Amino acid sequence: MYWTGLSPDEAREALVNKDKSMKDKRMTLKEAVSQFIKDGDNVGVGGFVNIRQPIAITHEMVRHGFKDLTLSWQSAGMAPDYLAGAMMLNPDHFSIKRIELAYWAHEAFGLSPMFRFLAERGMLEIEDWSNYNMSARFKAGSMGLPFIPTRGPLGGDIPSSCRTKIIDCPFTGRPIALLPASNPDVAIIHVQVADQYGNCIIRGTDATCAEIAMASAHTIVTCEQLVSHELITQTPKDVGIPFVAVDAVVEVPFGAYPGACRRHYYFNGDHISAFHAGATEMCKGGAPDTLKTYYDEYIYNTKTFEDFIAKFPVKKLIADQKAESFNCERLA
Amino acid sequence: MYWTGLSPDEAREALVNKDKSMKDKRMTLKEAVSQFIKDGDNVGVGGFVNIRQPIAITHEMVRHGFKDLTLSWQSAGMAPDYLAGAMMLNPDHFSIKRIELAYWAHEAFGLSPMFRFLAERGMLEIEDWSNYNMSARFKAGSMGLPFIPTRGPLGGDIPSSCRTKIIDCPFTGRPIALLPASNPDVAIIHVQVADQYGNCIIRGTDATCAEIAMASAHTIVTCEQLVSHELITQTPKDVGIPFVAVDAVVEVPFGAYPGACRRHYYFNGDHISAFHAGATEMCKGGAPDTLKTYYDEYIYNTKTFEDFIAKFPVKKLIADQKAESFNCERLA
Amino acid sequence: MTASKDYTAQEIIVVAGAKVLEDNKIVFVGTGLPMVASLLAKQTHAPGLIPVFEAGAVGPPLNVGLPISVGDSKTFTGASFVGGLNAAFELTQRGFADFGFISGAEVDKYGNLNSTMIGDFPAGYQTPKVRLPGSGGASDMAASCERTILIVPHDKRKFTEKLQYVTSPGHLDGSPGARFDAGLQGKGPYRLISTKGIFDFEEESKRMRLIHYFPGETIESVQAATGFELLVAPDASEFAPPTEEEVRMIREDIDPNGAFVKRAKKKVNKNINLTAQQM
Amino acid sequence: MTASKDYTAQEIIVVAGAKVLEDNKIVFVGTGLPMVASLLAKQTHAPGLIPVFEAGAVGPPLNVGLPISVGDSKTFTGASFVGGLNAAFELTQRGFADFGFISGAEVDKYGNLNSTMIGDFPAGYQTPKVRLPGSGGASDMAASCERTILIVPHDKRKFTEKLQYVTSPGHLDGSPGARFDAGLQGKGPYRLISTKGIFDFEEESKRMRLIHYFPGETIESVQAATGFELLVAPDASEFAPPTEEEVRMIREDIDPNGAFVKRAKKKVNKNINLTAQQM
Repeated sequence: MYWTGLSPDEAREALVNKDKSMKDKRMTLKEAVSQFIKDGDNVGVGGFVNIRQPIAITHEMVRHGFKDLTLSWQSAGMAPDYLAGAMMLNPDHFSIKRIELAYWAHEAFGLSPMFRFLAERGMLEIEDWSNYNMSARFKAGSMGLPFIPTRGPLGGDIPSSCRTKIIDCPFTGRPIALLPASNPDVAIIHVQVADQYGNCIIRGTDATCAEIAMASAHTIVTCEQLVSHELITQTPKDVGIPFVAVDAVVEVPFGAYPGACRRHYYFNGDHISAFHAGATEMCKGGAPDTLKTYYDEYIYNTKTFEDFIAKFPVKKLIADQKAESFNCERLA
Repeated sequence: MYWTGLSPDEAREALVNKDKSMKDKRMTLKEAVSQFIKDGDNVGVGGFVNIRQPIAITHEMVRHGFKDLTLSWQSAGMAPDYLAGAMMLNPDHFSIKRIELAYWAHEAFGLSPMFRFLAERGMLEIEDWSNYNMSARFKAGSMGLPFIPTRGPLGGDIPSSCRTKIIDCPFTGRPIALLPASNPDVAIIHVQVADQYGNCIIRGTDATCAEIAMASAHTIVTCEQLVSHELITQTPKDVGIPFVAVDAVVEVPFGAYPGACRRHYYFNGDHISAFHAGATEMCKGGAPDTLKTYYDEYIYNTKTFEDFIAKFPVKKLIADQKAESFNCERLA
Repeated sequence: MTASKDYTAQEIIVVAGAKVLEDNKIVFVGTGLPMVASLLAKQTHAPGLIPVFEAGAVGPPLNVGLPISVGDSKTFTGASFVGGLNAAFELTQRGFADFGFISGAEVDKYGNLNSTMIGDFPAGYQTPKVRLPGSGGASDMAASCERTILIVPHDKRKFTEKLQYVTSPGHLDGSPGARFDAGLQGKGPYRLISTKGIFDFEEESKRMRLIHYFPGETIESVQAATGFELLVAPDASEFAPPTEEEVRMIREDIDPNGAFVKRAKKKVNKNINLTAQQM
Repeated sequence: MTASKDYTAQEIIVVAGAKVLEDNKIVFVGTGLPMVASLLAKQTHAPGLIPVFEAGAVGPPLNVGLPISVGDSKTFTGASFVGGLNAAFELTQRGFADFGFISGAEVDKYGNLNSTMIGDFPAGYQTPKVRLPGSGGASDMAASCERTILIVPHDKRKFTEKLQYVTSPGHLDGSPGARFDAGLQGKGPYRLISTKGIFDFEEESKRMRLIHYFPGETIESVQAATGFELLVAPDASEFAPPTEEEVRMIREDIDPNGAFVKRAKKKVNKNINLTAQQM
């Protein structure tokens, strides 16, 4: 057995001597990414498919460049797409060694050509789990446990392609799966609201963000809206991730765009397709030119995520905000 | 191995053919108690020590009379006190066969003379766990799992006085405890807010109420305030217990009194002491007269919990409400 | 109730799927056509249907339109309970989901599904011929919902004797008690809806059995498009075509942008249709 | 900083407990005197102390007064995070609690605690001589907080060679790696505060060692009141008495109703003092 992030005992040790005080954790995205992510890390990715994915963080990771990352998530779309596209263009600058996942695609927006490209060429190690499996693995990590039991992977081929151990339950005698905890080195998470200490409010699905943050040795949080500690503690039960689990807080409006973020913006499907176009060409054996043009324009030639967002027509951004405000109508 | 409530497979089966539709579940406390609790049941008790305990439900249980109950909770005070006091006075009318617990006392308000009386005379079976153990056992039950791992009971005598199994972790080789799930026959829970379908909002500590409700075959909920479904679904993330887990909803203001209920009332320590006085006398070998007088006046000769509350001076009730409004100041 | 003359294969799947769902039951809805079918059921014979989505929404009225993701903002508005993935799957593992409604790329005669890879498993696991998205929540729904409803496009290669990878367990090898013995919960596949008909799983053998063929199909044409021997129910019959009203509801009310139900006649750019401006 | 002349045994425990707590650390606070000590620390040298309570409150400012229960409404107001028991203990099991602060009825020389029963275990488990409340969260804190601080009233029968029941594991039998080998986390007992002094646990032997005796006590008097052989630190010294200001804060600001710190001089009915009218 090997642990792809921290072992349970290492994960514990990582917290013991850490400064867990309530201190100002605001910094730039560049500072956060260079301070808390390093080559070879296991990176836990927040959000769910294209909902509240940490897109701004992945852009900064691409600009920075990393080697041999392991990426862990349940269901993801654009966040790993951005990282994988960078690897397709230049694996010396950015490389993913391994993924631990349940799903990598886009539901209504189709498959991920990046995943197909890398997987079908054997360019990364894959470990398949289910959504509940990955969620429960992060949960075990967040609970300080080495494993957690689930029924999820029983009966099919998933146990043959991952590190699950199936035992006979010592109480009932029936088979039950034990899933090894996932304790990533670093969690990357986007939320709607945070205070400077890292207390986070999540709207809509919590996904598995709290579990990933609590399981990881370090957590980078971007938020749509930075608010005062006084405001956030007026409704402490709204806090989904407590400050103790957070190391960096960066206010990044549209930080999950072109994916969706409840209360802020709905999907920009056009842009998802435009981004996929170049990777689809490469998947079919074509040249990297279209994909390279995309990365140059949208990522490498922008210094910050604000510059990326500024490339969208104002009317489109407002339309995507209005679409979301229809989804959850409320007074401003 | 025996299961003191439902076995994991029985707990599953209990839900399969159950009507889980969103229907009006309002009824009287008398109807709820007689419909959902029966002799020999394992009853999961909500709240924590004297916070949000299901006091009104226990009063109704005492009036009804039950035999050979198993009671399960983490830390409790007045709720089991009321049931145990009834047993001290007349075990033919009310009897507890077994308790599974972490703590039975009153923190600042002292020990439970009822617990000492029954335990020191060997009148009930005891299974000691810890707060996390019992919480995790309910959690396992609510997750449809036969067991859950924890570190909690390792290293002391708790594993020798309960059904924990300690195994060597198949991933790390280190010892880890597996706790058998608790799936009570019925959960008794008091909350601040509910709608007619059983969606519940809990203020302050969630205790282990959601886990107990989800783990149990049936759940009786009393609430301080019954509100419309439309209001409650405006803030669905405030819902701590979803309607699917609830079978009976009863609006009972002061339903956790003389214990405390966040946003509603703080402890009435005087009354807790007055109630304990009679049991303390019996504990020292004295006559049951004082305790019997209490039960006659406050429980047997009242038809409803409203009659019980009406016995308190209005000034005292208002003072306890005001004390709580100081704890969490907000606009009405 | 005039029968529609121009319904598509996806539309009859949606109508058939909706009809399988029962009022007042809890259905754990997977992404894609199951979402459209659940919404149609809720707007027709099953207003009390309680949808659950794996990203955490329990019981939303879905009155702000068709979600295009199971984590979509539209699943949360007006819901009775909103958590994350663990909460949704724990609730399901506990036994609260009467139905699980999932789609897959490949199916065998016992209702086992593949949505992971086309290629040689385990030897070629790290170099699949076609890499599919992976389980998502499908294998969890298959493991823990009380009964599952499957949607698989009908194709001889996709209705196959032996799956290349079993992502979501159905009746396993069909032997008595196979699911229980494997530690699974629930009764397994209940109905399968394809582009050619509706199937159940015969009680004893757990084998896929044709119960309704869609208009234009026959028992023989369905068998001819299936890569294993089908059982046929003694009273197998033609499924009534969707009504004009059902088709109108799908096209106009439920999926007006063709997020999941593609338009038959005019070619539509799905991605443009999915953008925010049209919502 | 005048020394108090009329402090009580509980008051010096509170002052000693507060001084053991370090600023900006996370302390998992058990019920009773640990709550008073944590509040005193927070109002003196450790404003950045982060209390966690087992009923689910993380980091409350405690500015609405002393909680009289670890699930008290006062622990939730202004907290950074509010869950239930599982959330609090999961966070602790994960490693977020630097200190656990608990009290017990009986202790042995390795810092193991009993709060379950007085009597014969296991034979007399179901008929204890005195039934104590039970573990509550103490054994979980002992199993998973990084270091624990213990409060035990000093008494020869309570500082005992062999516990009648080990509720909360300390250094177990004191052997090297005993806690790790048992599957426990954290370094175990760090300090013990009694009514007679302050103790640490010697690095090698893990045995209880006197480091400070309270005014009025001597090394000998402490040993005489202890049912096992104490180690004594080479630099064991008298602990400074509480200052008048510390005593005033405890009596007037922190526990004005004597919920946990009893008044020495005049007899006060504790229960009346705890009622709402006085809050």
